[in-house]
Amino acid sequence: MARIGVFTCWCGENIARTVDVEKVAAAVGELPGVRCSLNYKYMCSEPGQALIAEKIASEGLDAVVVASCSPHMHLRTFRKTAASAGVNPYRVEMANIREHCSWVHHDRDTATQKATDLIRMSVAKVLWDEPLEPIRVPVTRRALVVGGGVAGIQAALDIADAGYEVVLVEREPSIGGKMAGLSETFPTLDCSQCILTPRMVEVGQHPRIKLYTYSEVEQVEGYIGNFTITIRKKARYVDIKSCTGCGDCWNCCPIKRNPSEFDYGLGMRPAIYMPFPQAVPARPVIDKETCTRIKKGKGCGLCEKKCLTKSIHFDDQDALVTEQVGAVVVSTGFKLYSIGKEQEDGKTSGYGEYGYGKYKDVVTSLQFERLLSASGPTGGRVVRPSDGKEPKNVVFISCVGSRDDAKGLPYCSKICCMYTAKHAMLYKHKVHDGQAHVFYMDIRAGGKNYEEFVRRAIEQDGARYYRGRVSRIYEENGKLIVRGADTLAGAPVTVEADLVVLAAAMVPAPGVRDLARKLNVGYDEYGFLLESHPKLRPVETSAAGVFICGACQAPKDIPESVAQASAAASKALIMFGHAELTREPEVARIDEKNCAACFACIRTCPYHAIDRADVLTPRGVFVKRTARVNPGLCMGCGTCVAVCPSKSADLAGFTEQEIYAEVEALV
Amino acid sequence: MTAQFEPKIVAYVCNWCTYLGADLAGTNRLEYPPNVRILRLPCTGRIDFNLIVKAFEMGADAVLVSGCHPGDCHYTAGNYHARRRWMLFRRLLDTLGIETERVHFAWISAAEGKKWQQVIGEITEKTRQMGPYAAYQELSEAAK
Amino acid sequence: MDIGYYPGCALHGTSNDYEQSARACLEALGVGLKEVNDWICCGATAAHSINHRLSVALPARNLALAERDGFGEVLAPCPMCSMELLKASDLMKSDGKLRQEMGRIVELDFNGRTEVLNLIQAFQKVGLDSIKAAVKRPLEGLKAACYYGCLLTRPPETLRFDDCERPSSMEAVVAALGGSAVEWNYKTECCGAGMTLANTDIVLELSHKILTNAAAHGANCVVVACPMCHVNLDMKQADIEKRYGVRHGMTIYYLSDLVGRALGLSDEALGIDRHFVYGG
Amino acid sequence: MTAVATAVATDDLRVAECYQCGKCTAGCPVAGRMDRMPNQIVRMVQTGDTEGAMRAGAIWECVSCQTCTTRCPKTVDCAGVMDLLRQLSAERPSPEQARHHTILFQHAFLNNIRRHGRLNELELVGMFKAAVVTKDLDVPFLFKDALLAPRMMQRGKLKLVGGSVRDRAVVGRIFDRCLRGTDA
Repeated sequence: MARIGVFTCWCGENIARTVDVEKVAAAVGELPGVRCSLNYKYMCSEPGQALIAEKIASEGLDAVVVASCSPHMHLRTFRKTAASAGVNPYRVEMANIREHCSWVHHDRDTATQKATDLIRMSVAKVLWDEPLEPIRVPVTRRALVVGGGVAGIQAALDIADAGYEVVLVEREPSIGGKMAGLSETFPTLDCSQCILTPRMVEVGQHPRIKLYTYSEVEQVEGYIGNFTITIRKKARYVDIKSCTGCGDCWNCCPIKRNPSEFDYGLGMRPAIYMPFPQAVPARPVIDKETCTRIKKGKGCGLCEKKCLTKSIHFDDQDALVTEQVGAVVVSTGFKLYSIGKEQEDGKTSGYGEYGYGKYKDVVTSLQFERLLSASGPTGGRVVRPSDGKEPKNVVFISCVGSRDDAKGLPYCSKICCMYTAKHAMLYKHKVHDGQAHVFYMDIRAGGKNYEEFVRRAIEQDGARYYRGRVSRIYEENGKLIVRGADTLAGAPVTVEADLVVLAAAMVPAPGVRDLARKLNVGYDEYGFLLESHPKLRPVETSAAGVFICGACQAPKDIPESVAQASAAASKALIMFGHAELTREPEVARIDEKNCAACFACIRTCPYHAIDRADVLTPRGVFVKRTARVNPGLCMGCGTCVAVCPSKSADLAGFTEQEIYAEVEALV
Repeated sequence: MTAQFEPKIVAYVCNWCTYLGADLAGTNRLEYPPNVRILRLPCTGRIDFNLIVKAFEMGADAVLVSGCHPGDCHYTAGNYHARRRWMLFRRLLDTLGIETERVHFAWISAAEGKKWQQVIGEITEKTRQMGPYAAYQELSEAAK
Repeated sequence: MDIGYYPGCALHGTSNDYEQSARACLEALGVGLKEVNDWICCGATAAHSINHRLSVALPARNLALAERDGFGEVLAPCPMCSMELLKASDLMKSDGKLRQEMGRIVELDFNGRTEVLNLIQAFQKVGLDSIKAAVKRPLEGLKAACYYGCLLTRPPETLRFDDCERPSSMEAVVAALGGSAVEWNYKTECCGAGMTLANTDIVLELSHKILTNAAAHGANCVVVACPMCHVNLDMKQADIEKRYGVRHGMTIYYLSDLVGRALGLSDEALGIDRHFVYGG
Repeated sequence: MTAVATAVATDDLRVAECYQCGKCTAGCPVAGRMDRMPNQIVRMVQTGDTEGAMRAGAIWECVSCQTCTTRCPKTVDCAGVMDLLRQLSAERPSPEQARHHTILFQHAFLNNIRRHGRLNELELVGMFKAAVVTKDLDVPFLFKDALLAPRMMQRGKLKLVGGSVRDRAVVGRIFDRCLRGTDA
């Protein structure tokens, strides 16, 4: 006979207010197999856990039921407690009498009855719970980092500096991400490139970082500790090993006027180009959409003729390579929500009323960064894209796309208040007789020295802040008429502007959903990747061994992205601290004797964790075919159990026997 | 008037979405009828026809199967399998004489505490109106 | 082809030149307009300012009448009317209880079988290519400021017509007629609409801004598809000029005027000669 | 409208969603003439000061152009709020509102439809102006449109007798049922 201990928690008043815990404890004490039944104010507290341990020892318990909060809250806690006192941790069950009972019912009698029922079900299950041992899997001590912006760079360098190899995959021809294109950074106004480019160079030269630029993750196989990553190296048409980055090719290219991606269309670049002067690797790439030689398959070829190292290959093709890694860090970052009429997702709609795309002098915040940047298309002079004149009145509009349910994005993009203050400030530093006008709704400047920074823009640099949105922008006699509101004065405001800068919302980088599906990582309705727990597991994901950092998780600024990147790196490093990993043993298994070898399970398994296998005698004689689970890959969903016609599949921790016992305890 | 009939409702829910949705209902103190008993499974993909029948055998008046929304399954596609299976079994249930209106299917995410509250409220109300489900028990008693 | 026709009060009153123009040009395009039997006023701004139920009931009666007459499509050339009809139709389609209640109030059932068209949509149904092919006198030299005002596109979820911030459907018609349209900034600003009598001051101010902006962008005429816009910009133009001490002299056409002219109809046939600003 | 009905209507108009960004005010063509800005009107309704909002002259300046509703980032139906306030004050007009041109006009308009089923413009103008005179308001205004009338008649734009509906009784019944505020 089992020796079960039931421990009912009051959770202070949270449970005890609605549930008569004494009565419950007395009732469940009578259940078959229950050796002792106690109640206590806080089971999760140290004395509470000590009480459990003590009873395990004194009563010789071999199974434990804790009736308290959600297992998502404390199952781990109580499993540890039980294990430390000698009970197999998988013979611990929780009855959720807080979230599912005391918090949602008011009538004391009903709640007490329901709590008793829930505990009875848990007791019935624990009677059948098998003792399980964690699964051990070897770890490949090598990490993949996807995305080479500031977060990816930080994560890669941290892991590499700790002594482990890193594979860094970047979609663009150079690492650096959005930060490489910024002018100066808030709240210190240090030059973005000055602080980032040395880190980029470090990555490029690091002996333990293998850099794949202009590449994307094609396929992910395997599981925590043992991933096989297939990487697509897109055809670059330039051999970056032999190329010296001398520049002869892009200087001779005749197709010179293509909008530069790095300058967000404000500058031009040739068909063969270096993304920006400090690019890492400092090697050009050919844009196959604009290169006449590649488009037509003949002609031109000037760059090839000029190249002394014979590094240009027009017949270059995409190539697939595979890499073995044990952990993955995703840092794919963000892009700006598209303000114009055209929307990619079909969910959001643009701001027709702001005329972006129609008026050249209505620009996005990232475009304005390029106008401010010393390395930008204007050499850091703030001018109007339309006529090159210096704008004397510049309007900055916050929350364009953000906090706008009607356009599809209800969330706050978090960084716009700060960079808009920075823009107003930097503009004033460059155009002394200019006036910055900022339309804002709330100023969100929580952060070290952030509020002081915004106040400086207002008090010292004279930015005129209006609390209100802009309804419409149109051009009249070369001026942009901005019709906004000053809700503090209670009046509409019209500003005749020379330039308008829209602080567009941050949205996840394109393609992140595909990547997330390959990695089995969850994402929210906007495509931001989901962390395991918003507070306590902020860089972990639902996929073991996959960590996230930077703006792919939520809008965030540089300091936060860097901090999170180091956190993700440390999580990978914690894994690498062991030669093997332990995994939860709640995985599927096949009764091979009984298996009819129909392989329905193989077809439904989402993790490809089941293989065909042969059952052999000890002497190696073939007996029959069977399905066999790879416990390293199995995630324990149980789909195979439901589809198995011969009932040969079962799921440890949720066996047929255990679940049926629970159902039978319903009455 | 006599005490109103209080149905027994069994909810098979997945660990990652609906269980957490029910947790959220708790955290937000969203009150709902106490008639539901939750069974936590890793995924709705695990739920087979037998489990549903078993619940009725044990005296349930209605069964709810609830997991993640399409595309949100923690295990990629378990919820699709569950849904597909349910479409198949519905006919079988009909044949067996189980009233299919007593089996409910809902997608409830971890963020939908409010939806959990609504769904439980609606199912309880509907089952109250339908009255107790004796047919199956009578059937299995007779078979003994 | 015949389609249903809901004139609304304006087209049977002050704006009967609009009716004349719409009828003449659609007829020339082979579209006959059959008036909805015994139609009543849609209630306009007054109804939804005073009583919500009334603002649904009046259009509901008209929708039901159109259905009774078996019209699959009803042209409501006045955007106020078409907006009220569409709004009531949406409300009743989404709320079965309201639909039943309205059925009792207006003594006729509504089944949502009639599609409501504005004038531009009527031209779109005919097809811009067919119109282009029928043009006899291309509108060379025409520089139109196409003016949409409020109710052709707003509220967008009710009207579901064109882009409410940057509409272009009238420009497409003008282009098909061989004319050109200017880019200007007051396409979707309000003229004061039904405030003509009640709050003339607002109308004069708003309409003055519209006329000024159209001229500033090189327009030699303004094109409208709304009786109220026409009243405010045309009939009130003399008052505007007096009030602001300017001379606008801007011809205001209904879109159907231009289509009719391009098809070879005379000004008299279209009622253009009855505009206040004419031949100036 | 009862307090509950008003609360339901306010809910339907999504007044609680408003976070006072002022985009309604920014785009309003007549905000410059209003005593209270559209965002302030919504704010007053939000905080329960419906009475105060009803007293604002702004609700009679509103031209129902829907720009506010169309551009509202929180999908608040600001134009609908204006309608609601006008409806409420039409039920219980305060002395100063009873004198307001817009409300006089709208009542005259509806009375006109009720009688004929369709608008009879000449009668409307006459009734409206008579109402204005009785209230002893702004007399010079009265003659502005009178000067237009001959020019309109000359252009065939003003008929002395308006069109009328055959089944006029049904219109009366529709008005009765709606204004009584109960079901048919």
